[in-house]
Amino acid sequence: MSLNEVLQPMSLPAWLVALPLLAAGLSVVMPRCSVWTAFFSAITTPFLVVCLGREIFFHGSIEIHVGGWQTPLGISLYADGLSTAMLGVTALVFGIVTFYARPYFSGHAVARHFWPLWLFLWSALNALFLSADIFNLYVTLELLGLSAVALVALSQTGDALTAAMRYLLVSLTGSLMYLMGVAFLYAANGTLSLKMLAIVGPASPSVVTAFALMAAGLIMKSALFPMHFWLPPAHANAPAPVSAVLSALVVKASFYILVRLWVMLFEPSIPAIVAQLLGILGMAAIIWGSVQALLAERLKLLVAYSTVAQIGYLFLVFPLSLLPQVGKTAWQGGLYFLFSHACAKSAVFLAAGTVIHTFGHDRINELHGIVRRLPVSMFAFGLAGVSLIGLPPSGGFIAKWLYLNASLSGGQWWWGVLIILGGLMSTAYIFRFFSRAFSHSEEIVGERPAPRGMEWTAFTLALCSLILGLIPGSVIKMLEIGNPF
Amino acid sequence: MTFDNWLPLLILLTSLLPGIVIFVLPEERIGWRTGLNMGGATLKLMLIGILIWGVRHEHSYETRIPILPNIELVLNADAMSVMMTALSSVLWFLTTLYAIAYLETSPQSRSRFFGFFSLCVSSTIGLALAGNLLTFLMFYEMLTLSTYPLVVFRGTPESMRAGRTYIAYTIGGGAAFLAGVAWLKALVGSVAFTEGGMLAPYVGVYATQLRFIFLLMIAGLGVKAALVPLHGWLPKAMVAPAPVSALLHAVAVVKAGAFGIVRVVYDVYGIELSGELGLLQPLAIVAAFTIVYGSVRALFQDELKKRLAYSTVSQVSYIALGASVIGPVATIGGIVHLVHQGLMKITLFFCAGNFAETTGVHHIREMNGIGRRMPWTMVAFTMASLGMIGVPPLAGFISKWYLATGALAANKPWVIAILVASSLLNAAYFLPIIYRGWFREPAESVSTESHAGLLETHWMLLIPPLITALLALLAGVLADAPFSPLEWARLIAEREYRP
Amino acid sequence: MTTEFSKKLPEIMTRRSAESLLSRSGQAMTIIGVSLLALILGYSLWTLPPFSDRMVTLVSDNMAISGVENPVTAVLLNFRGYDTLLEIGVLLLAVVAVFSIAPSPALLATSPPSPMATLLLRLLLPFVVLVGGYILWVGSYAPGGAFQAGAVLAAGGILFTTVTARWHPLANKAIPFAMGAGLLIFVLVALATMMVTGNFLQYPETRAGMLILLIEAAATMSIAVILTLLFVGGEPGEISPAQGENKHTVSFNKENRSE
Amino acid sequence: MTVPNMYALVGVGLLCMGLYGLVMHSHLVRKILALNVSGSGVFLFLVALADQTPGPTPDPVPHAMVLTGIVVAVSATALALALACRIQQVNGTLRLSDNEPE
Repeated sequence: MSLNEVLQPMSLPAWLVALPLLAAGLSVVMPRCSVWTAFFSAITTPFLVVCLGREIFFHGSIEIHVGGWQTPLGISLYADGLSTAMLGVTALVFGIVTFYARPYFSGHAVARHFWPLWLFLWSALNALFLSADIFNLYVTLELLGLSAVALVALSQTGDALTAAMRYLLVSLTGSLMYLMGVAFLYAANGTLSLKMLAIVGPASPSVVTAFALMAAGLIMKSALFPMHFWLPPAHANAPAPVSAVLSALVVKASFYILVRLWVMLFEPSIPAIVAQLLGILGMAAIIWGSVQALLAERLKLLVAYSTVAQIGYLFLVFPLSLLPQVGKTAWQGGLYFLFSHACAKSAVFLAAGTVIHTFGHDRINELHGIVRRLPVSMFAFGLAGVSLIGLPPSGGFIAKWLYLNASLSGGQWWWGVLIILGGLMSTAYIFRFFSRAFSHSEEIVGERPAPRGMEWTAFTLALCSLILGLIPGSVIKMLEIGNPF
Repeated sequence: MTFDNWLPLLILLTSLLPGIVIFVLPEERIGWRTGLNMGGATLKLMLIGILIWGVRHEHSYETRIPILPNIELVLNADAMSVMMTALSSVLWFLTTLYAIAYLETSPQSRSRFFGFFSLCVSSTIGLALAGNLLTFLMFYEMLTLSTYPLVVFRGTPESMRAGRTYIAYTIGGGAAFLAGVAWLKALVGSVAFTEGGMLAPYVGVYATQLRFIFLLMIAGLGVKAALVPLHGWLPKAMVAPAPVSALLHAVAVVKAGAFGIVRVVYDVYGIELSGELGLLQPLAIVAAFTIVYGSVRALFQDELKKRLAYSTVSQVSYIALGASVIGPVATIGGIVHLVHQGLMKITLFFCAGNFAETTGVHHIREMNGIGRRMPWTMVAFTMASLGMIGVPPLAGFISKWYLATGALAANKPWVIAILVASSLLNAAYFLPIIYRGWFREPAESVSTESHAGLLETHWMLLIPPLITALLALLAGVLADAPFSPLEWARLIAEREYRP
Repeated sequence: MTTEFSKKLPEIMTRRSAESLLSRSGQAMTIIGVSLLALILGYSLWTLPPFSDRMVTLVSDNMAISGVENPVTAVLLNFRGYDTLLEIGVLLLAVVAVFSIAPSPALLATSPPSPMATLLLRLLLPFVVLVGGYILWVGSYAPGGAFQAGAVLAAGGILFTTVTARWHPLANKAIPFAMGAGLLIFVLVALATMMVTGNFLQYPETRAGMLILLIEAAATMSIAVILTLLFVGGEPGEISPAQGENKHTVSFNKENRSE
Repeated sequence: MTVPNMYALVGVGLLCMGLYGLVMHSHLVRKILALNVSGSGVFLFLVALADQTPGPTPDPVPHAMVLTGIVVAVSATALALALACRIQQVNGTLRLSDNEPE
C-alpha cells in the first residue's frame, strides 16, 4: 500500500488524531522509546497538517463521519480553514517545543512521565480542533484539561502542585458547566452535531441557558478576567515547555470552541449586550493583566500575566464582530491575535525557561546583563515581544491593525483606544525586563551553558510570529475556506 | 516582475540581509563582518545610482507586496524618497567605516552592534521608499526597535535610563501615529502617498476628523523629529557611542520624523489642503519655537555632544518649518535642509567622537588648543559649524536662503526673524568652540603628543568626517550643478506643485 | 486520638468562627448565586420543548448492522465509538498522571495478611474473574460491557493488593502493556478499519461483532488494571515499600539532575 | 410534573449544591467531593432526560454519554486525589494556601 493510498484526503483528520494518540499509548507501554515516539510525532504530524491544508486549500473543507454513521447518529470530524489553521499552529508549536523539551528534561526522572502526557495533550488538541460534535468536544476538553494539569504538576514543587490543583478544580467545574449545557442542547434539539444544531429554529429559553452554561464553562477554562486567577500560578510554575503550550494553545482551545459555538449557534439569539459584556471583561483583562505583569517580580510570572492580558484581546472579537460590515475583519483580527500570540508567547516562555535553566532563577531584578550570556534567547524574546506589543512587522501588528480597522470603521472607536493603550502597557512590561537584560554587568553568577537546541527552538518560534506579519494574506485566505464566519 | 519592480526591494535587502547574517556571525569573525557590511553598502550605493538616474527620467520603480486583502506593502521610488535613500546610504557607508574603527576595543558584542546598525539603516531606507502610510509606519516602528539596543549599547545605568526614555517617547509617538493612520484608513480607505496629496475630495465631509488625524500623526512623527515639547529623549540619548549618535541625529531617527512630516504634509494632505485646514500655521509656530528653544538650550551646554544634540533639536525643525510654509521656494529650502543638515551634523558628531576617543575630551572647556593636536578633525569640525551657522558658500547657507526667500514669497516675514535669531544663536554656541580649538593655548594636562604614526588618529576615524565636511562644502559651492541636493530638491518641489 | 482532637477543638472552633465571620458575606453571595442558578436551570427545564424520538428511532433502525444487540453498547462502541476511544485515552492518561504526581506506591502493609483475608481472597477471586467475564460477554445484548466488567475485575485487583500488599510477580513487566493495550488495540483496529472500509472506525459489517468484542476485551483488561492502579495511587515496583515516604521534590532549576 | 422531570430537577439541585460546596469549602477533599456531587447531578439530569422520549424505549445516547462521563469523572477524581495527597506531603496542608500570588 503506497503512502498516497494510506493518506487519502478523507483519512487525514483521522490520522491527525490517531497518530499522536498511538504515540502516546506506545510511550506508556515502552517508556524507553518515548522520546522517539514523540520525535516521530513531531515530524509526522506537521506533515499531515500540511497535507490537510493543501487538500482543503484546493478542494474545500472536509467532513468525515466517524464509523461511517451519518449525523445525528454518529460523530463527524470537520476540517475547514479555521480548524486547519488551528491544527497548523498546534503542529508548529508542538513540533518545535518537542525539540526544546528533549534537552530540557534530558536525564531527568520525570521525563518518563512527561512524554506520554505531552503526546496526550497534543492528541487532545488535534481531536478538539477537528471535532464537530458538542459531546465529543466535552471528551476532548477533559483529555486536554487532565493532561495539562498533570503537566503543570510535573515539577512537584509546592507551588506547582497547588497551582495544578487550582487549575484542575477550575477546569473540572468548567467542563461540568459545559456538559450541563450540552445536556440542555441535546434535550432541546435531539442532536449533538454542531452542524445540525446550527440549522435548528429560533432560540428557546433553554437554548439561551445552554449557551450561558457552556460559555461560562469555556470562559473559566480560557481564563478571561475575572476567572483568570488560576492561570498565572499554573503557567508560571509549570516546566517551560509546558508553560509554552499552555499559554500558546491550551487556553485558546476553549476559546476556539466558544468562537465556534458563537458563530454557528448563538450569534442570532444573543443580545448585543452580551457581546459588549464580554468585550468589557476583555478590556478589564488587558488592563489588569498588564498592570500585574508590570508588578511581577519573576519573569515567568510576568509572561503569564501577559497571557491574561492577551486573552483579553481575544475576547474583544465578540463586540467587534457584531459591528456592521466589519464583522469579518474583526474575526480575522481575533484569530490573527490567536495565531501570533501562540507563536510569540511560546517563544517567550521557552526563552524564560532557558533563563531559568542557565541562571537557576528568574527574578527579574537579578537578571542584569544576561543578553551577553544568552544572546539568541534574548533575541527571540525581543522578536516575540515585538509581536506581543503589536509593532510591525509582526503577526501581532496585523491583528491589531485589523482590530483597529474594525473598531474605527464600525464606529466603536473606544475599543481602538483600548488596543493602542494595551500596546503601550505591554511595551512597558516587556522593556522593564529588557532594561535589565541589556544592562552591563561584570559578573553573572550561577550560570551553566544553555543547550543550543533550547536557544534556537525559541528563536524559531519567535521568527514564526514575525513571519506571520508578512504573510497575512495567505493566512486569511486559508481562514475563509469553508466560510466559518 | 521586472527589474524595475525588484529594485526598491533589492536596495532594502542590501542592508537587511547582511544585518541578519551578522547577528549569527561569531564575535571574532571581524573580516567577514567588515566584508559583509562594506559589500552591502557598496552594492546599495550602486543600486541607488541606477535609481537616481531612472527617477530623474521619470521612470517608476515600485515593489508591491499584498499583505492584507485591501492593503499592500509598497516600496516606491519617487524623487523625495530617492533623496532620503541616497543620503542615508552614503552616510551609512561612512558611518560603518567609522564604527569599525571606533568599536575596535569595545567590550560589548560587535556582532550585536553591527547587526542592529544594519537593521536601523534598513528601516530608514524602508521608510524612505515607503509608498503608503502603512509601509511607512512599519519601518518607522522597526527603526524604533532597532535603535534601542544601540542606544543602550554600553549598558551603563545612564544609558539604560536613556533607553527607557527613548522607548517611552518613541513607542508613545508610534502609538499616536498608528492611531492616526488607522483612523485615516477607516475614514477614507486609502493611505497611499500621492504627489500633491490625496485627501482633497474628502475635505468637505470630514474636515474636523482630518484635523484630528493630522494632529495625531504629527504628534507621532514629532517625537522622532524632536519637536518641542516631544524632544526630551534626544539629549539623553547622547550616551550612545558616537557612531550611533551620528546616525541618530543625521540619518536615521530624527530624519525619519522630519521626513514623515514632509510626507504627511505634501503627499497625504497636500500642501494646499493643509493650509486650507489651517494646519500649517500651528506647525510653523511649533517649529519656530523649537528652533529658538533648541539653540538657546545648546548655548548653555558644556558637554560637547549635549550641545550638538540641542543643536539638532533646533536644526531639524528647519525642515518642518520649510514644510509649513506654502510655496515652492520654502519647500525647496526645507527639503534640501534634510540633506544639508545630515551632512553637517554627522561631521560634527564624527569629530566629537574623535575628540573623545583620541584625547578623552568630552567637554567644551577642555577643548583649548585641540586644533593643534588634531588639526584635520578640527578643520572638518570648523567647516561643519560654519555651515550650521549659515556662512556662505557652505550648505547651511543655501537652505537658510531658500527658507528665507520662501517665507517672504509666502508673506511670512516673521520666519526671517526666526532664521536670523537662530543663526545668531548658532554662531554664539559654535564660534567659541572654534575659537578655543584653534586659538587658545592648550592646557597643561592635555598631552600634545601626536598619535602614534603619521595621522592624528586612526585613518578610518579621520576619513569619514573629512569626506562629509567636503560634501557639505560641495553641496553649497556646486549647488547649481546637476544632481546636487539643491537641484534635486527643486525637482521634488516641481513635482509636488505640478498641477 | 480523641484526646488530641479535643485539645485542638477550641483552636479549630475559633479559627472557624473567624473565618466564617470574614466569609459570611461571601457565603451569602454564593447561596444567592447558586439558588439563582438553580432557579434558572429549573425554569429552562420547564420550558424544554418535547423530547424528540429521532435518536431512538435512528438507533433501533441501525441496530441490525451494528454488530451488537444492546443499544447502549451499540452507541458506545459503534455509533459513537470515537467518544469511547478518546475516553479510554482519558483513563490511560489519568493513570500516567497519577504516576507522575505520586511516584511512591502506597502498598504499606505493616503486618502479614490475616488468614481470614487470604482465604476470602482465594474464594472470591475466581468468582470476580468469572463475573467480570460474564458481564463483558453479556454486554453485547443486555446491560453490561467493558466498563462494568472492568470495574468488577478492578474490585478483584484492589482486593488482591490490599490483602497481600504486594504486586503479582508478573506485574512489573506486564502492567504497562496491560494498561496500554486497551487504547492501542482500539486505535489500531480503528486504523485497520480505515484501511479496509475507507472510514475511521467503520467496521466491515460481517466482522463488527467480533471486532467490538476484541476492543471490549482489551479495554476490559486495561480498565481493570488502570482502576486498580488508580486506587493504589502509584506506580508498581518503582520504590520498595520499605523506603516508604520519600520527599521527591523535583526542580528543574537547581543542579540536582542525574546526568 | 412527570416523574423523570423530577429526577432532572433533583439533578439540577445536586449540581447547584455541589457548586456551593466547591466554593465554600477550603478543604481539598471536600472540594473534590463537591465536584463529584455536581457531576452526579449532571449525570442524573442526563439519565432523566433519556427517559423523556414519547415512546416506551429510553434514548440510549444520553446513557452512553453518562457512561463516558462517569469514566472521565473517575479519572479526574483519581488525579485530584493523587494531587491532594501530594500537596499534603509537600506543603503539609490540605488547603490551597492563600499567600501565593493572586
